[in-house]
Amino acid sequence: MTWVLGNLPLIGSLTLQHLVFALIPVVIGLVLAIPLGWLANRTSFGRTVTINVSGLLYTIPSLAIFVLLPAILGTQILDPVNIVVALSVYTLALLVRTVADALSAVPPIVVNSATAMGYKPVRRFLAVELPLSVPVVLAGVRVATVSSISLVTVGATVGFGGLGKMFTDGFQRGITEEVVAGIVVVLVLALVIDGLLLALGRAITPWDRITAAAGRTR
Amino acid sequence: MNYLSYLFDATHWSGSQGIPQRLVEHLGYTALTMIIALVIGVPLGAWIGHTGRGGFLAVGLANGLRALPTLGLLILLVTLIGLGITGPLIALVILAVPPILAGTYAGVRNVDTAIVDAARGMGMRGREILFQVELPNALPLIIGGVRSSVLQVISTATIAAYVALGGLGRFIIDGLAIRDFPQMVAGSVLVALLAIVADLLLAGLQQLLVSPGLQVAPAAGRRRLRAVPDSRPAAQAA
Amino acid sequence: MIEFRGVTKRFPDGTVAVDALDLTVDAGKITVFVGPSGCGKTTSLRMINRMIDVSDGTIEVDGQDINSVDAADLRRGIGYVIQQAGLFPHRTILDNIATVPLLLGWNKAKARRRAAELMETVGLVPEMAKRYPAQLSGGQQQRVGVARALAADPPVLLMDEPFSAVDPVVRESLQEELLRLQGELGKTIVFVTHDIDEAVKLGDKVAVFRTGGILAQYDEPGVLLARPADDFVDNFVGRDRGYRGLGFLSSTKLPLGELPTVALGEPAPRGEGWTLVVDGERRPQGWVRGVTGPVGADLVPGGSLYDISSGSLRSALDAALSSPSGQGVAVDGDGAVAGSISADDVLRALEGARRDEAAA
Amino acid sequence: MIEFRGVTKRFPDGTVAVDALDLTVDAGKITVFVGPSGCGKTTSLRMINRMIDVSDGTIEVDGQDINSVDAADLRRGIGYVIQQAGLFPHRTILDNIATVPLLLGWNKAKARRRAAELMETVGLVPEMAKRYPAQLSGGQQQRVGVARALAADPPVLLMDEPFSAVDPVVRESLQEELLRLQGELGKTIVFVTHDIDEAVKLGDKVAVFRTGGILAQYDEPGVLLARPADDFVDNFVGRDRGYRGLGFLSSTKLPLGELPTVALGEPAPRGEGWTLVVDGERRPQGWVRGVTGPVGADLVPGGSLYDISSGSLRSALDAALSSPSGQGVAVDGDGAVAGSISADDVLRALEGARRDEAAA
Amino acid sequence: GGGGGSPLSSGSGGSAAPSSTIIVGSANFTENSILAEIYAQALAAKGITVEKKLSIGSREAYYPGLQDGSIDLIPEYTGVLLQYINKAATETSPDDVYAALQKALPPTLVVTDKSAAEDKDAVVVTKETAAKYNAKSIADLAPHCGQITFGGPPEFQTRPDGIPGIAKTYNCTFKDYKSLDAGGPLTIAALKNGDVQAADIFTTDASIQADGFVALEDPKSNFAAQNVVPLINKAKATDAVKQVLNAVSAKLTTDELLTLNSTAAGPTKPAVDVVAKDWLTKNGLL
Ligand SMILES: Nc1ncnc2c1ncn2[C@@H]1O[C@H](COP(=O)(O)OP(=O)(O)OP(=O)(O)O)[C@@H](O)[C@H]1O
Ligand SMILES: Nc1ncnc2c1ncn2[C@@H]1O[C@H](COP(=O)(O)OP(=O)(O)OP(=O)(O)O)[C@@H](O)[C@H]1O
Ligand SMILES: [Mg+2]
Ligand SMILES: [Mg+2]
Repeated sequence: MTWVLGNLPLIGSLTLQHLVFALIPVVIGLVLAIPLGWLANRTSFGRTVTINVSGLLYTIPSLAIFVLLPAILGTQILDPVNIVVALSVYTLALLVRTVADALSAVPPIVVNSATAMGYKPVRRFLAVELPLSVPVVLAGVRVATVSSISLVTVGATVGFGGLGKMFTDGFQRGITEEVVAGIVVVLVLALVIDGLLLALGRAITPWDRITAAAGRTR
Repeated sequence: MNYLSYLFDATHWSGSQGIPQRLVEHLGYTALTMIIALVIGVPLGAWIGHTGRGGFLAVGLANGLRALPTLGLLILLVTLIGLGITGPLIALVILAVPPILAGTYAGVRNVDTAIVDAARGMGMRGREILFQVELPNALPLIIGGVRSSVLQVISTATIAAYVALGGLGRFIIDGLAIRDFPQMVAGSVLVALLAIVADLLLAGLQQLLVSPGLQVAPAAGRRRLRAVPDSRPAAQAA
Repeated sequence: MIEFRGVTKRFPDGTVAVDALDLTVDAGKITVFVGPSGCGKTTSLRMINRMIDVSDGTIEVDGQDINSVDAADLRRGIGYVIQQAGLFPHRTILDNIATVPLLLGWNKAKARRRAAELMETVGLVPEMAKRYPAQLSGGQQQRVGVARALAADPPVLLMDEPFSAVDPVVRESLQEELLRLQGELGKTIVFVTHDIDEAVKLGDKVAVFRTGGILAQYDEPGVLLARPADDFVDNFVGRDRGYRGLGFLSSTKLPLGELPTVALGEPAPRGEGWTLVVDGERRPQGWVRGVTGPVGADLVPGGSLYDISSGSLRSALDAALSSPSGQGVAVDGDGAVAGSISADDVLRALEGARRDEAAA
Repeated sequence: MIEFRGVTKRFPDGTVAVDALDLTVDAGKITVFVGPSGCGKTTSLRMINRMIDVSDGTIEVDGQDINSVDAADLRRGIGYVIQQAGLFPHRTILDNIATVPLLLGWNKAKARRRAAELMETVGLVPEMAKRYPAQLSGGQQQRVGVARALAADPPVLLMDEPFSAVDPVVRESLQEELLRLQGELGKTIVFVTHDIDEAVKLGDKVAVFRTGGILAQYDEPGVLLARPADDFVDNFVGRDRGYRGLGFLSSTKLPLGELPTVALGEPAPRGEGWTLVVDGERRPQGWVRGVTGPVGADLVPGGSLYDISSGSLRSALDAALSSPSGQGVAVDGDGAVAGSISADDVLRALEGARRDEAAA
Repeated sequence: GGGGGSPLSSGSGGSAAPSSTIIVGSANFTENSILAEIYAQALAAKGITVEKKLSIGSREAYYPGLQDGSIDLIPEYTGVLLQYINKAATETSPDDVYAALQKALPPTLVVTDKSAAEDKDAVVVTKETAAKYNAKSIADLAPHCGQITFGGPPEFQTRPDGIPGIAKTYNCTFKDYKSLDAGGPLTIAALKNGDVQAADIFTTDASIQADGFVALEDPKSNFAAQNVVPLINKAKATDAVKQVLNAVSAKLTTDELLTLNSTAAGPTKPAVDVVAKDWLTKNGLL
């Protein structure tokens, strides 16, 4: 505990930095995933492409993508843009699929009846299909967020900030307490944000639990 | 072409630091991890799914473990246990178990209650229901979990190199230290290829193992997709 | 009025779902499309609101070619009700019903007022307004579906097997409700079902399709049962159709006979025959025979009742057949005993109706 | 024989699903449990094979208390069929059917031979053996469900709304099939439905439950229709029960009349009356009246036919009511014309039956 | 630049941070981080805006960053830096190396005054190994190299004064090479548990004392003089900045460096900025 108590400001600033690195990509990824997921859901070709490309992106080790990106983007080596772009790509890859799946799981009968009532496609997408896919998409966002929080730590091995520094520094200097503290903070951070997302989801989809419960009893 | 130069240099294809050696090491870590993870994840998931007890635990555990930063864990374990394969192996197993556990649990849990009811009504006992009905029907989700687990382990085994182990991660860590891009590209490409090949093999295995009856599209309506903690590419945890 | 003129639907895979259909749906009436599975009922229906495009021929709604209007606008003016209601699971009942008014640009308060009004019309209690569809039974969901289709007061209503997912008892009450509503509203309704009973019960006219989207017969239900155009229709309308056909013959000319009655609590009449026990308002309670002392206990339950105010030969015959005494009980609109009917009289009336028809 | 003795089921949440049920299910007969939703039919059924535990009272199957046997063993000796069949999606049709024999330890070849045999019994072509449930229609799946339950030749069969998920036409053919099968096999069958028509059609005896798991009436279907025990049952059996009740009165005493016939292609008879047109095997083709020249075209479709070999008063009456001539066509087992019947004669027969019963 | 194919070696010269700010970087080992903290805090004390990006990695990783403006200032070591820039360099004495370095640097970079503090790479073995081969210097070990697995950071394998240098200067080719870290916990653990028999560890490392390792002498000067020196972007090297850095260099000695390292490795594991601050205060530089 002594190390932790003596270094609270450091932990605080690393946490803040960590959050920025971890969360901005989730937002970017989600914003891009919605139109792409919609597109992917429209044709079977689109789906195939999406599934394969996102699967492929996942196989690239995060460590590699962090250091290879400057070469691809022409950014500076320690530019935080690299980590943000890298994690955005991962998030996007995960969420495009989720969005496509979620949209395809919207009961066709509901979409159909919306069309029959005179909804035009864009309004129908925004008022019916998108809200109905929120529960599934949100589940994906939760996974993406937790992963993102965990992945940022890898950046520390290449000199990016964030809580991963506590691992590398603690390791370098043999401060076990710092490593443990880092793990705990990352874990707590992930679980807290996951909990917040869960609560958010419940708040914006009041119908979902009711519908789910009804589905089980039938 | 330039970026791939390392891969196509014959001198990198032999010796104790050559590509074949690293590939074998990487495969070894992956295989060892998966065997342990399967032995833990499948029975546990099946038991929880079958009895319905501890479902909260399964989901919570899967989520919680997913939030554990593998790098931190790896470092902590190496600090505590010392150098060697044990630390990284534990870290990788912890990474590999959640998708398998969640997949098995969800697979068993999601078997249509009417089918389980029918099985019971025909006089099947608990074990018979589990082995003859629940597990065969859960197989697609179980293998789904295994596939996502394998992907993550192959990808994450690279950071074993950070604590002085071998594997394809060596090319990335060593390349990084001397800013040798072709070497890092070589490592990344090999990892990606390995992952793709492994995934294809598992997809083939899935075709073989899963009953054709579960692969034909059901006559009526798509099943509603629930927001269960999914077991598909649950992102790398590295 | 809806006019199909030489309408054909050919799907890209070559299936001809509807073949050169000529048909006029009367305004203000219920027209039922019926036929075996895959005969093109749904396709015919969905071409009306352009959910499916016509391959050949034209469809006119109230004299206007449906292709001359924007599809979304056309649909906003046509109510559409489908099986399992197709309600929006993420919106409350009230908001589900208010959907089309809001699409048409009504303000929120007005749309909701209208929705609340409609909930009453279709027989849903106001407490349900804030619930979600999943919290309703199948039958209630169907009511919401109907209310939603009626919200913007469209002149035309398309209903595709709206009641087929609910159980028989609820189904019957939904059918009654629809007939009552239609009595008030007088919409032009096209109703699809594969159940001939439902078709015969609801339709002012019934169109029987055969596989391949060919119209086999288009007639009033009574005619359909009495004179099926061919073997296909004959087979399709099935057994019991003689009896069911009686439902379309009016019973106004049926003579009522005398019926021995005794009020509850009074002494039982002597003799061998059956006596009907009635209450203070002369409503039938059961039958007695050969008992002594005041009647009250030991009543033999009666059969079905024949309501002279709304009756057909069918209910008259059933009343006679189901009565333990062989005398059917005829009641008036208030349920009071009006007299007796005999099965023989029903048969005479049927013969009369046959003769009239042959003469016509 | 299955005996319920004072059986009560109280669920942990306090719901009393079945209340002090005393009931004897006859061996070798079909007993139907019917009643509104939630009245405890399923619960009563599932207590028999111990899928649900009895709270109070005892159930005996063939004189043996079900609690004296191991639950799984008990179930292996009782066939169980549920709605939507509950087939194993991962097994072929053949293997689905062979499930219980294999559980009982039969060798694989024998179990499969038995399964193939049963596929034929329930009317499934051998090509389906290698298919999976998802490749079958709902009706075919139900047949597999029945075959599976029959596989180990259990003396008792429990069926919980087995046909309620299929469409009316298929449903009817499944019902016929079940009756045919039962004719051959003579199982003790308990059948749950909420459809009174199905109950009356299939049951040797029908138990009507009311909400709260209380037995309202337990009788043969004819008795149920003719003499409902109380208003609840009266209401539940519904309208048309007089007519439907005729289905349980034998028509053997019904006199057959003469019927003027003419063979296809022969010159039409003169005169005003209706003449029935028959083919070479004297099977009815339609009616003619007032035509000249050889008969062939312009036949008026006939009504439903009355089969004297298996007929009841119900089909006899409907034949008379639905015939354009007013004369119902009676045919023999081969479909050849046997004579005519009139509605009046049916009414006489009904009266006779009433009198016999009153005398008894 | 580093490995031949790097797209960054051609200098992608991105835009630098606001000209008034100095971005201080460090390599990924503790001593370097302390030194970076010392520079940063000393500069900040004189009112110069600084930003810190510590523990970036090896020279190969951060050096391109100095060129593209990701960082402006980093603590360096004269000998290795010289060899990094000019593989053919042969100078070994502190002043020669410093002079050569100044000439070799690209026009965008400068070094300010070197300090007296030296921290060299050294071939380090355990006491037992030293005793077994009776080795005091690398030359003594040379005949036995074939039985020895050497451990060090990945970059040591390719650096001119690394494995190639040892091989050339002492005719010593090791049996195998194990990539570890820059004299960090991996290296020390590997040396301790026998995974490697010799390792690259810095002369100022506290563990040499603590774990009883033996740093072999380097009689043929394979490792050039390694004076700590600030390497800085020329555009940022204003007189005020140079003055601060020179003041720091003036106070730094090898002993001071040892003290700094052992303080940081001490039981309380103080944060590097605290270690730096204490030292600056003690030396009146704040
Ligand atoms: N999109 C389509 N592409 C190809 N064929 C189609 C399509 N939609 C319907 N069909 C075919 O057109 C025919 C008529 O279909 P339709 O849905 O109108 O039948 P239906 O009478 O409503 O049947 P059901 O009672 O089963 O609802 C069927 O043979 C069907 O398979
Ligand atoms: N596990 C349970 N816990 C509590 N109550 C239950 C349970 N299972 C059934 N019930 C209740 O017991 C009553 C009888 O249920 P049961 O399923 O036997 O009805 P049913 O007659 O089969 O109805 P349906 O026609 O809808 O199938 C119902 O009120 C039901 O809600
Ligand atoms: Mg249809
Ligand atoms: Mg039930």
